[in-house]
Amino acid sequence: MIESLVQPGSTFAPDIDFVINLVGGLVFFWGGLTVAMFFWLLWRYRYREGVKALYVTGNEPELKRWINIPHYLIILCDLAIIGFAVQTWYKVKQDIPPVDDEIRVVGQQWAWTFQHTGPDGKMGTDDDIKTADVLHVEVDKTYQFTLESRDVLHSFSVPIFRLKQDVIPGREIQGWFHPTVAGAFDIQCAEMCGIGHGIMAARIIVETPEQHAAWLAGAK
Amino acid sequence: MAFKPIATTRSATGILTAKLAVWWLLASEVVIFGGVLASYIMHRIGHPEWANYASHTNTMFGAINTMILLTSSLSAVLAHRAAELKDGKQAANLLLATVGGGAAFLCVKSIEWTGEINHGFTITANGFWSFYYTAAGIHGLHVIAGMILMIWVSMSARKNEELHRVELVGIYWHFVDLVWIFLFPLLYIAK
Amino acid sequence: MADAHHAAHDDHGHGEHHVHPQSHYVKVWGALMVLFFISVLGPMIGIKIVTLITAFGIAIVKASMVVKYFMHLDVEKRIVHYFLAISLAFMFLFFFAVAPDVMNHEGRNWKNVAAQHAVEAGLAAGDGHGGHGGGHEGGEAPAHEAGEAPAHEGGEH
Amino acid sequence: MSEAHQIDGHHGHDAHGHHEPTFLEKYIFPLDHKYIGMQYMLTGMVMALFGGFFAYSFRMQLAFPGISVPGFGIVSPTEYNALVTNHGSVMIFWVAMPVLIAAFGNFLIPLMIGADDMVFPKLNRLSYQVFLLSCIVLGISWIVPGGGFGGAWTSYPPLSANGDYSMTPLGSSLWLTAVALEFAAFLIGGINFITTAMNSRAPGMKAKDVPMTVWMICIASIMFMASVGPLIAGAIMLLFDQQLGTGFFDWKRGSDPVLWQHLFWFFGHPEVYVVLLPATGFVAEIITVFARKKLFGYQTILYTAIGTGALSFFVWAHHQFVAGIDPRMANIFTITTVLISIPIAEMMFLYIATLYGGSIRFQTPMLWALGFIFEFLIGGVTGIFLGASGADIYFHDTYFVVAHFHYTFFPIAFIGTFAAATYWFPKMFGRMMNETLGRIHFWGTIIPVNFIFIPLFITGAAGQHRRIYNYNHFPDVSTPDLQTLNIVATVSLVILLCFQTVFLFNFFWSMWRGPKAPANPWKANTLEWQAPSPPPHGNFPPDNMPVVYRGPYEYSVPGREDDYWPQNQPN
Repeated sequence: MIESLVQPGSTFAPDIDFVINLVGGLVFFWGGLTVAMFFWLLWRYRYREGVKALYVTGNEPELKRWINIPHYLIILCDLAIIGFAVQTWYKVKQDIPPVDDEIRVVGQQWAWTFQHTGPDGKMGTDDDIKTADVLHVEVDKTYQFTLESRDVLHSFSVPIFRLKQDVIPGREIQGWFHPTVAGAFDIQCAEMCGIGHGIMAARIIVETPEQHAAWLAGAK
Repeated sequence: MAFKPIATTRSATGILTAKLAVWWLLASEVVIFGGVLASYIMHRIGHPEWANYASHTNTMFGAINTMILLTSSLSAVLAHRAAELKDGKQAANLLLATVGGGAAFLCVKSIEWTGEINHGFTITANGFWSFYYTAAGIHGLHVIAGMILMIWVSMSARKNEELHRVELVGIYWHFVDLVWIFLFPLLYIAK
Repeated sequence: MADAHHAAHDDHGHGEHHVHPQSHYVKVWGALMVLFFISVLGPMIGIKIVTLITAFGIAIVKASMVVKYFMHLDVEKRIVHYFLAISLAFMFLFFFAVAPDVMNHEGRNWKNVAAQHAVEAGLAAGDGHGGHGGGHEGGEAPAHEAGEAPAHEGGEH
Repeated sequence: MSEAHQIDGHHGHDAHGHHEPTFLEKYIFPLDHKYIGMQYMLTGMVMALFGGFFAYSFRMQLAFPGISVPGFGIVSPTEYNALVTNHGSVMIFWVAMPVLIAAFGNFLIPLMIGADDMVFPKLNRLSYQVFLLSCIVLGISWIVPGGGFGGAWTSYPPLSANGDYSMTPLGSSLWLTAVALEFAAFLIGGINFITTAMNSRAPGMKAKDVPMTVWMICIASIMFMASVGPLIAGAIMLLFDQQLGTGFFDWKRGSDPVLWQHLFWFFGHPEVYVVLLPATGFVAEIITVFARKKLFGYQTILYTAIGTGALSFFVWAHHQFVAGIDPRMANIFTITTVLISIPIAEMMFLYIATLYGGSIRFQTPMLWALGFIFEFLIGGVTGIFLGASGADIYFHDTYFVVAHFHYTFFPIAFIGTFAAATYWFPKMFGRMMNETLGRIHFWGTIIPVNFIFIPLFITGAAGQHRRIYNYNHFPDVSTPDLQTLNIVATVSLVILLCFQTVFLFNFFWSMWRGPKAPANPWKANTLEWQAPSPPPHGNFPPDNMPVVYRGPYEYSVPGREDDYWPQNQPN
């Protein structure tokens, strides 16, 4: 569903898309069945002259079965959804795999500042490259990011990566991503942060190794 | 004024309607104070440095106030007893004694706060003092509300009317006391 | 009206419950006062665990005595117990679900740097200021330090 | 209406030794629960007009960025934020709550349990007055210098706590004060509702004989009371942060903005069910009457409602999955959140099962009740995407969320209200509403509402985030296709709003000019229909208060000539 609207651009995007599709499939099946049943009952038991309604209390086992069996099946579906959702969550948010590079993201009203490690690959050294509103990363490399805020809550959201994490002032929050598609994509702020919330945009530029090297050379 | 719905005189649960309402009121107060105190305790445990700030609270004032409130609870429950014995006059007097306890509590509180504010421990000094004034302030508002209610109840009780209200306002007052029983160690003793 | 009320009250509220003598309540009050003095004296021993027990253990004992003997919850209908207990239980739920985020200053993939700074600065300043008036500065100072520290750090990189 | 009232007015009054109340006593400062209920309803309707106008203004801006919106003018970013924030808070706190719980709760609880009034009429009046005050304070917050509060209805600090960040120092404090007053009003009202329903039931009315609506409003009131405390405490703390300069949520002084999120959502999530449950109660009454069927599994529905209510206290942090809480906690909240589908799905199944074997009449109230079930099903199932933490990472704070909760709140706050209003209108005003206009209004509402929110599911899935006044800065999501969807949504909203005039006309015209209603026009069992229409002060003759002999849903009992069996009929 989602893939046709926004292409998956990171290693965990397919996992998230899978959970969405799984929930979507189950929901479509059960929702469709319920709605079909609902309209069939409305049509079948519409008012007709001289036909009296049945007196049913809801305790008749042969009727309750029609509620209980789907209900147990729905509990099973729930368990499946919980299982896959938690597994994906663990992969995206809890576990950080071995990383190749680091970036530091600072949000403030209403701009993003990105700090790249620069040629030496180490954060906090002199050759760090700071950019405003443009983030340069290399395709097929695992990045660990650290989020900070100067003032209010922001949210670092990269739809193409299926990544979203709120930025909280006073906290350092870490996460990771691994881009798989080269190109330029949106970064949005997804948490109300004041008047300029609507203009707090940035771009993430996923580069091939050659492009990235060229950018590094040019930025120095 | 005399209008009282039939609904009010019914009692399907076996609990007097007004008393049931007081219990519900207290249940909702539990979550209000619970919210403040839970937030306070989280910060207090997470911030060991608050022990330094808390060391400037005056345990003596807190202790005097605890004694005052405990004693006023006694007079409140004795007022309830008098009301059960249909002695409206004594109930009214005991209620006024309880009001006196509340007034004494507020006096001690204002002396204490004046001293603390003069030493620079205002509500904005730091997180501990913010919680100190907020929690005690909300409690203080309940004390004031209780005093007003008790004066009102004592006026009708003196005429031997609406004696059941003596118990109701008493239950509320004991709750106010109860909150202080927890505020005292939280704000004064744990240092 | 008042009489009709009182009758209803007696029937339902305290039908089986006789009026206690005055001395009963005075005894309860006496016990509360004794407990109160223990809770004030407890911290003077200076052992932390004793302080906690005398402060909060006794607060709970006192509270239950007030609830039982003064508010007469012991003769109240069951349902009242239930809804008071539920309110209280929700507060414990709230505390234990929120504490991992707010009470802790570090967790999986996050660190509350500002709070950690406030703790360090507060402890450092608190040791230096024993005096009554000095405590105020001890309170103000870390506020500024903590406020500037993360911003400063951000600028440095 | 007033003549009918005066004619019937004799019964109740002599018992209380009352003189005929003056206009002021009757309509402005009433003690009668029915008039207090109507005050709540009319106030809620006025606030709904504001909420609808706000929605219209910012939707126009989204569909046609930069145009001068007819009736509003050019929407600046500040105004956009204020419109979005106040649309949310008005619709939840000042429309759904007063209309669903306070208005119908006040009107229905005493009538349905066979009592003459609320147990505390004066507290009841006070509750409305505090509520009215909160409306006024909120109204003032819109026009103070700096403009209305624009920090979203969740009001997260530090944005809300500090005027330097929000740039609406006055607006945010007034907004917060209004919310706190509103909570106080509903605490007072809620205690009254619960106590009335617990203590003042008619003789013979056991727990299983209580109509579902009364149960639902009571469960909702209890949930509201148990959840709102921390937020009242939090509101005081936030107000101090704004006005006194304390640092309860100030990270610079070592406190934690996340605490507010917890205080807010500990209330905020149960609040969803607080407004949902009364609406499901109305639906239960209506589908049984119009299908001439007993409710399928009365007890099970009751248990599912209690189960939903209880479980809703354990799920709040799903609003905060990506908001900076510890990721390990998210797993626990995913489990509880997905599990809440168990009781609520069971409830919907039982409602649908109630239709089985019925004799369904599609009159306006029934259309609304069925519309509720259909729309709420869509809202319910799309919630699973957001409760599953793995999927929520993507959907959080997109228009998908907006579409989801409007698919729940619209059925609750509007479809539920229309169902109840059309169903109980004859009882409220003693006159019938026009059926044709009712149907026009129904179809004119139910079709556009889907065309508003289905496009928003798609724009959200495509990555458009909430609360952004113009997507021009985000090249990936400002494509012509998505803009077309936004225009479809906005045009549908305008159509929907236009059709509401049909309802307003029908409502007020029928109030004075509609045909006189009999006491029991729908042939229903519950006690309110056994009183005259409209019921006099005191509802039932004081010397002949109803006594209850059976449950509320005994329709089409075999062996009886009538297909209904009022609760107070001995045989």
